[in-house]
Amino acid sequence: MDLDSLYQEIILDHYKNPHHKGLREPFEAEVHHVNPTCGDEVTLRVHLSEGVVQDVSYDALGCSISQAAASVMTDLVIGKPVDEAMRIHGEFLALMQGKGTVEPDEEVLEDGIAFAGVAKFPARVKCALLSWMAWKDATTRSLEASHG
Amino acid sequence: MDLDSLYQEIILDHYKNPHHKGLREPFEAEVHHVNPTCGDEVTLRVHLSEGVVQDVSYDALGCSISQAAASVMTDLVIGKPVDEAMRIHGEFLALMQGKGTVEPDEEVLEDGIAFAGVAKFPARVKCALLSWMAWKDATTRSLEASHG
Amino acid sequence: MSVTLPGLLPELEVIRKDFPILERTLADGRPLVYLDSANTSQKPQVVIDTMVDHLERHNANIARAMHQLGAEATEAYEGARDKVAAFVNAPSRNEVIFTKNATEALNLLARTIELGPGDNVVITEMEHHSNIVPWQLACERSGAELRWFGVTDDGHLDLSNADALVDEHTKVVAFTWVSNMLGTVNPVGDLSARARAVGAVSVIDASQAAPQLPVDVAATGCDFLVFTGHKTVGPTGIGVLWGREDLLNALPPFHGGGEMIETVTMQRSTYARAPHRFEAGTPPIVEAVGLGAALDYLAHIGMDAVHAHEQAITAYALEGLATVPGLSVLGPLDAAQRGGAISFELEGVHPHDVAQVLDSRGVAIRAGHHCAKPAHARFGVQSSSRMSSYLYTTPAEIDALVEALEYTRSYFKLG
Amino acid sequence: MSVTLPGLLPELEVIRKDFPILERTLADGRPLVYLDSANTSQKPQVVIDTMVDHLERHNANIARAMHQLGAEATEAYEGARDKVAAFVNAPSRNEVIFTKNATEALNLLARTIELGPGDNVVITEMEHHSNIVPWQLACERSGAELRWFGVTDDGHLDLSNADALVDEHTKVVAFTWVSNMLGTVNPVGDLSARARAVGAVSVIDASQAAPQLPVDVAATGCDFLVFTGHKTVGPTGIGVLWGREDLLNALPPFHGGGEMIETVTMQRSTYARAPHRFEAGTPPIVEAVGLGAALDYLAHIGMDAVHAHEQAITAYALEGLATVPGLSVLGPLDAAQRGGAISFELEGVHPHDVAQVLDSRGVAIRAGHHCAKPAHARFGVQSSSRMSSYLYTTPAEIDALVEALEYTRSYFKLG
Ligand SMILES: Cc1ncc(COP(=O)(O)O)c(C=O)c1O
Ligand SMILES: Cc1ncc(COP(=O)(O)O)c(C=O)c1O
Repeated sequence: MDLDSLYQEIILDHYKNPHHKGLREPFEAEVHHVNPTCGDEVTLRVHLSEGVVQDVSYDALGCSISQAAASVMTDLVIGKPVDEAMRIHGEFLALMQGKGTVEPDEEVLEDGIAFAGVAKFPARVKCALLSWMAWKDATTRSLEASHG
Repeated sequence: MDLDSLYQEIILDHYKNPHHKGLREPFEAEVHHVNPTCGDEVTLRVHLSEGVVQDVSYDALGCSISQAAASVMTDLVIGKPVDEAMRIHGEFLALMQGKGTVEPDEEVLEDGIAFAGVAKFPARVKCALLSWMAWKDATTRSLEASHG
Repeated sequence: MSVTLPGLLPELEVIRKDFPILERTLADGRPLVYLDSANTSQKPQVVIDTMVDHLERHNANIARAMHQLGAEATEAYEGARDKVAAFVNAPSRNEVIFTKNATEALNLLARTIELGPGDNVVITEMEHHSNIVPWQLACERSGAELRWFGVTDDGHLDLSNADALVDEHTKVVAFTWVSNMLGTVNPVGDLSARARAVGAVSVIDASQAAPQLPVDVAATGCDFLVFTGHKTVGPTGIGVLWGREDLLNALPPFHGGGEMIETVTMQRSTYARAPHRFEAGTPPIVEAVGLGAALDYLAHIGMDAVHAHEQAITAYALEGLATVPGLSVLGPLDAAQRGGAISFELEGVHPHDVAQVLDSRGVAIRAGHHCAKPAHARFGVQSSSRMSSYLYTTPAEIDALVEALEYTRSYFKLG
Repeated sequence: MSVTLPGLLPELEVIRKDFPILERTLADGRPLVYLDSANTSQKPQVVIDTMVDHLERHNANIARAMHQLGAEATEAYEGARDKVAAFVNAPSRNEVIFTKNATEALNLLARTIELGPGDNVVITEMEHHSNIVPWQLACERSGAELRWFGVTDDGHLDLSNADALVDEHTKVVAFTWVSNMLGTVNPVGDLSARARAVGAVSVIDASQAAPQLPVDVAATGCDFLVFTGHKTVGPTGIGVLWGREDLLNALPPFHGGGEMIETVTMQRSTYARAPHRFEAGTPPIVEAVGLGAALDYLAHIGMDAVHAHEQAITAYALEGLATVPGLSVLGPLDAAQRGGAISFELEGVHPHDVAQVLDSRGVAIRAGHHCAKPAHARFGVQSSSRMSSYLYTTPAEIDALVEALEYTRSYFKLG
């Protein structure tokens, strides 16, 4: 079992020094997601305006993979138009569900490519996706709220 | 499998010509017992007076074993003092639960000895005991009613 | 081994070799003639071997275990869910819930679908007790009314008063696909549509259908469907509830405990979505794995072929039974209109006695009420004898049955 | 294979040979070091073989089937009930009910014991979710109040306010015998007596105790006790509810369906007495048979010997874990006061990451909340790592764990 393919340096760096951590204002939606099997948790806020992800702030408890994924996710989506951020989400999801067969695109996923190895550890895929799922949920709610 | 040890002539005779069948008055207690696995049913009345089983009347639906057992049972208990009838019941029960190892006493069980072979067919023991259990239940209730 | 009938499984002798128990001999060295498959089916070697391999090499608890064995066990268990989803043609694997048996699946629904005074639940008079008692209890608890379709003299559902029975207050219409007593195949598509038309949910009890017919939940248009593992060549201890995902996620939890939660505090808990919401505690893991192997086995033979075999054997059995004097079959007399369980009466001999004499000849049938007392009451009988075939049944076994019935008549000195 | 400790099972190497999975190698050819037995235990060959023999030779439905196979299957199933009765020292075999798992047994009680506004139910903060959520749901339904014993800093029940908690309005006191997270062994006799004194019923969750300790329901003085088959070297899909016969027969039915009835009409039904009243539908037959073989296996080794082994291994493990820098054990630190599940934290490494690194070395432990979120919350942690041993665990496996923990520290570059 190739531990190093799971625990890439980039992942451990984000784990030790997570980006954009902490809950901030303003936000249109806040969600709380849990991984019921292991108990990892994330509280996440999204602030959208003019079709752009202005901020994503979060508070999370969990393993290195789930913490690093949250950090990388915020790097990837903050400042992006919502539809582009959704596309990035889709690409990350495909990578995670690919069982190690999908080749990640560094142009799109940046530090996210470090998670390619996680896809080979089925039990950890949920860890990597927790904050992404929370982000998608919060974003959908923000959009719903603004559209009425 | 020795079918003939199960279906003794005596049993088939009682099956075809059951004794004391039909519901009669007077009675102090009436019970309805069911064998839930196969659906055999008996409705049974007991008339006691002065410590003696004056009458046992019944209506029953069921297989040859259960019908014949009801018929033989009434022959054995009607006219007997209650405590003697209970002893006979005990003896019949012991025979049925003996898995074929108990030697029946013809003095006590009369035609009941024909059921010795039934004890070797575990699935049929319940058939042989259905009406006896109903009789015991009805008798207990009659006694309680008269004492209480 | 002479008779061949159109529709029989071509490799029947090969198939029989898959079932180790069929080689057994009983008392007096008699070969087993197993005609009690509607009660429980026998298991092919591959199901047993798959379970053994799981227990000997991959056993671990699922979901919660992060180690390699845990991953293997989880994959095996969740893989079985995929197999069930494919077997019933479910739109989503999340719609497949593993239960203990069909009975638990029906109780799950009867406990969680909201009912109140003024509502009604419609069942039928030919249901198995497991599709009657849960609804009786639910109606007692809630004050809802229990109604039912009657049965015609020829063993079909009496739909003449259907419009009056299923009305705007109906919340549930629950019915068997194939009757375990009468063999009747019910119009499940029509009944489901009728339920939908009044805004009620439909529940199909496919316990007898899933072993014998291709099941396609989408095609039936039903909302829920249940079946039980041990009748589909799988192990005991496992059943299936399929339900439409939106409906499942709208139901409250059934049992509380491990695995069905999202989060728990002493004050309150929140619950996972389907399927996990309804799978509290350690599920029947090796049983699900065994069921997966069983459904693979059936799919490999092909449910159309299984069905054709059943029809051929049933037709042959109906013919054979018709030759026995004093024997009358309960339920439809045309094989095309029925499943493979055939209940009958033999005049002058009580069903237990029939079963006993048959058993002495190695022929295993069921006698009693087959957990369908109301259907028996409908025909004025308290019990019956029932033969039921399956994909391993041969025409020669039907001959053995008929012969044993003749012997029964002579043993009890009937004409 | 050098260390020998007082109390270790003398024939440990022979016992290990009974468990085929222990010969498995994992990725990179590493031998399996299975330290997740509190999650589920491994199965000895004799349990697997007994199940196979049942499926290959004696498979039939029970009770209802009158043929020879039916008699054999019924005898095997009811024989397992006798074995369970003997294992827990039950006064009567009728007091033993087979369920799907411990969770179903606890839900059965929470659904059938009558509760109302003004009543209360007392549990503890160290319960498994399966002994919390059913009571939360029951209290929500009935308006009863849920109360709980807290946990002290050293992982024992806080009994200081026991007189206030368990009062004349208490209907149920439900508690675990051995905590699956903290390992704490609770004073089940005292708690049962406390319940009885106020007229409440006591419910012992023996899921972690039954694998490890001699269980004697009469000696504990409790009213109900549950455990689960897969933790006592038996299969999944089977659990046990033991209850006092008079109490069981006073409870209403749980699930409705086949086998639990006395008689059924469309209008109403009446119900059988315990145990059948609570065993609706085809029960887990081969699973009960497997559990019977499992309990025979444990009885053959002797539960006192199993317990002594557990104590020896646990003491050795506590010593070993104490040598790992930054590691802190949750729960009692004295082996004599605890069971064999040891949860711990390793400073600077999240439990999932601990489990992952250990798994790469073949050491299987559990990480997460172990279905005991409130107990974790009590200690201000969200999850932990847990090693749990059983009768096949060797001191060398504990050494491998400790070594793998050292490796984990170095992998994550901790001092
Ligand atoms: C203390 C305790 N109670 C209850 C359970 C539930 O057992 P099961 O999941 O087999 O129902 C477990 C194990 O998971 C346990 O450790
Ligand atoms: C039509 C029907 N429904 C429900 C059941 C109940 O199945 P189980 O006993 O496996 O729960 C059966 C079989 O016993 C059946 O034939």
